[in-house]
Amino acid sequence: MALDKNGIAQRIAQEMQDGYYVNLGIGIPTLVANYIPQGISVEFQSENGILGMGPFPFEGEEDPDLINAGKQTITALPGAAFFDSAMSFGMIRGQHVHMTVLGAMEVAENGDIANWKIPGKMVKGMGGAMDLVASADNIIVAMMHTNRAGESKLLPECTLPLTGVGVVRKVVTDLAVMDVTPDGFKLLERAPGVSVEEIKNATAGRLIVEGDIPEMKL
Amino acid sequence: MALDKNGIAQRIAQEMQDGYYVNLGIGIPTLVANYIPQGISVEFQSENGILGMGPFPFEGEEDPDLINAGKQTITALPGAAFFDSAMSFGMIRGQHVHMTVLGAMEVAENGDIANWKIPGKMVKGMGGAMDLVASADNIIVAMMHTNRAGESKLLPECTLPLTGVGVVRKVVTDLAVMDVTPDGFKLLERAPGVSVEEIKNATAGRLIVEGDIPEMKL
Amino acid sequence: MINKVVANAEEGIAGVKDNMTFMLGGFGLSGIPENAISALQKIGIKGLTCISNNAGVDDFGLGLLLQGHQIKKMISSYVGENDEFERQMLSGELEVDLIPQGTLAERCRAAGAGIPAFFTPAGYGTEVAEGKEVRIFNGKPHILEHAFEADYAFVKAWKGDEAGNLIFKGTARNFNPLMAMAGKITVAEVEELVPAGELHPNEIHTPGIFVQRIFKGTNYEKRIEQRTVRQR
Amino acid sequence: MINKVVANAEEGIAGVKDNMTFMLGGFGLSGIPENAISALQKIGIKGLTCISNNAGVDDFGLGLLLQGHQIKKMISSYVGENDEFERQMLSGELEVDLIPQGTLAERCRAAGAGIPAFFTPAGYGTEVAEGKEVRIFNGKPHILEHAFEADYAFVKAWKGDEAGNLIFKGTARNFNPLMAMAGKITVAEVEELVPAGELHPNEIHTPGIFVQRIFKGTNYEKRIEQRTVRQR
Repeated sequence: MALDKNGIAQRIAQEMQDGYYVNLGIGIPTLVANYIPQGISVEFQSENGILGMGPFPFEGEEDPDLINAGKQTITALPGAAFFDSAMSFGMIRGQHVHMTVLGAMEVAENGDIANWKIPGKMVKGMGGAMDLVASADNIIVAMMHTNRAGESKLLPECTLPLTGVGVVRKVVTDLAVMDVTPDGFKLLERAPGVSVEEIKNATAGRLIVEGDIPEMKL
Repeated sequence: MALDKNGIAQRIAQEMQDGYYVNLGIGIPTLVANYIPQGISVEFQSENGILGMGPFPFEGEEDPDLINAGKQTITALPGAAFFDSAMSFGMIRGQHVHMTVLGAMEVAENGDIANWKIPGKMVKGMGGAMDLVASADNIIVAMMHTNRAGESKLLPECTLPLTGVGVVRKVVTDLAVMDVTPDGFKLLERAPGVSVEEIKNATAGRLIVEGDIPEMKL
Repeated sequence: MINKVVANAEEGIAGVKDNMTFMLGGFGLSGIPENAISALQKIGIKGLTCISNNAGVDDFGLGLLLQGHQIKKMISSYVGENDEFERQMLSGELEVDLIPQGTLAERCRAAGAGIPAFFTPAGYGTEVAEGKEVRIFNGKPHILEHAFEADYAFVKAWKGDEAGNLIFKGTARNFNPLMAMAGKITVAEVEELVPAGELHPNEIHTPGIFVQRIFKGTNYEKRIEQRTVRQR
Repeated sequence: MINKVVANAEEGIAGVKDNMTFMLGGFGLSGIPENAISALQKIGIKGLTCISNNAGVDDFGLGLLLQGHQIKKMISSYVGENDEFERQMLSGELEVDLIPQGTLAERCRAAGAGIPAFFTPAGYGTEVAEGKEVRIFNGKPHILEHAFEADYAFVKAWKGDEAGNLIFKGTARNFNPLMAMAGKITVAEVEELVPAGELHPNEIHTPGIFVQRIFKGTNYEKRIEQRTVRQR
């Protein structure tokens, strides 16, 4: 059975390693924070200027001067630090942030990503996404395998305006976990009960299937 | 009579205007701080990371964590701020520091300055001088008109390795005050009792003398 | 100590003219110069180019200047949550230049720090890179980006002193210190204005040299855009 | 919270090897990583390239590593006040690369901030500009300078916490925060090491993300180079 959003987040959380600084985008990526594996320490960076981001505040304790990049009220954990936007993106571009998880409209088999603009629709802007994807080595996309029209979001090449070129390392969808390799999407794991055939059918880009593909362990 | 070092400093102090942020180099420039005209507010920046530099500390109150660019122990005035070297030189390159006073070995009639290196002698380095002279519009050189051998330090062109190109705006020496203009050194003022002829004789670069040259008022 | 204090927002914005370029601090509605925006709205100058990470919402922040058709061009990284903005953009009234957020921040800092241009990997291969110089460093393509220029920067701090030194609070810091460095005239509004000497020189985020005018703001609304809470 | 604490300078410098490139914070003798320097002296690795604004004095700071002929190359802005330095430089034992101070600082920051190169006016027309690209911006010539690379950065802060967050004191801040950003491995030594949560997140100069190891230094001498006082 295909994963729900929380399942995708839970699987992505397994990619985190002890000592990682992580930037989570809006949407599914935000949920990843709920599934940090036990026994490891990670810290969350939000690009508007905080390291050591904590959970939402208790009601009545919201502080307009303490928000995340999604403009949500948050809290700061012990050991947190605030900083300006130049230093924040210095951390990002300088690859001090180890892992970035973000959503996408399309991912191409060469790692291109499109997630900020649909021609003909109101464009809201790329925010920090272009800086984020151009920087860290470990860019993970969290998204549904297909769009609402049932079309694959994993493509031979992106049709929408790009956010970054050849930057995505891994894609986790409701159906599968895939590495982006020079030869295309390499299937690593299937969602529980989802067949390789179903994943193939839902993947327009080149999918590499080698040997037995295990089910995700959640 | 030619000015002494304090006289030069005193004359340069007259160039300061209310609201100026000023960087003073080592040597004669340091003395300028003693002659701030009454009724104006200026603040001193030292490029190692302080704005609002105060006088030397009282004995016993020296703090190894509070020095100026000459590595001397100093104090901080109310309203002072500390910052890192990148921000410090951001202030300088970004022309937020209004006036820089520094010494020189040679100044050329086109505003070139040499003050960091003598071929064949141990080179200590340029420190912040190249950043300082390349940045502010208001670079004032404080120096003796001639060197110990009696040779002019105001030249048609510099013979020593340059610190900056076409950057000096004004030169104040023991003999004279001169603007650097597209046509050469323009004589503005004479030291008390020093004749135009004496200044001409001590100036190897092109000296422009127009009309009556007043004596400095100290 | 060089005293930068002016009486209020009206004195703070003195000298602004039609068609100028402004920087305005803030991320979303956090840390925005509310008082300066109100004053700019009141005097009704037009044709403005505004460099600001976001464009406010319909009835708050830069949305107020949009309502009055005072803005000709927005330079931002993200401009959602604003119906009037969308209407003016789609009708062609409003010009919009979208810039990656880190590049936006760095172009502000560069302007303040006398760095006319720098290379960044952000945006390479995207439409952001169109017409820009590309160069490979360490095997990775980068594009050349230039410092901004701004006639005024309007920033909002938590505390400030007479000398113009500023301390920001939490994530309301964001673009404010960078824009403070960059404005030809930087106008800071603060919640608390104290005499010189009351802020510890070690704790200052923006040294007063970058600030030409400072005033104590009034009636801060500090609106929250996305109020999110957890259960006790 | 990611804990960065190591026991002492020996653990701090673990992994250093001959011929590596180090950054060392400090201006003059103020804010120098005294403990790391001692530990490097003790293990006697050689062939080092040291990026540091100054080179210490004969018997203190980097002078200690010069005494042991551990340094192959110095990258600095000013290297006076050091006889052994002079001797090694004149004899050709020691290679010296002199760099304008602001460029030195900016090249450190650039390394930490993922900016591979930038333009600066400093040094144009001088020997510093030899072989470098020149470009005119706003009518003024600038030269292209590149980010440094450093295997380790050794920095000294006043206070630090377990998460690696640092606060510097006075003008001992200088190059330390920039080098902290730039080191592949950044080792911070502090006078006071406190649990996470004791430093206010608003007051932190170097966020812990830049620091891989932190330890409490011992026996700080904090020598004064030019003791200048006034009469009471």
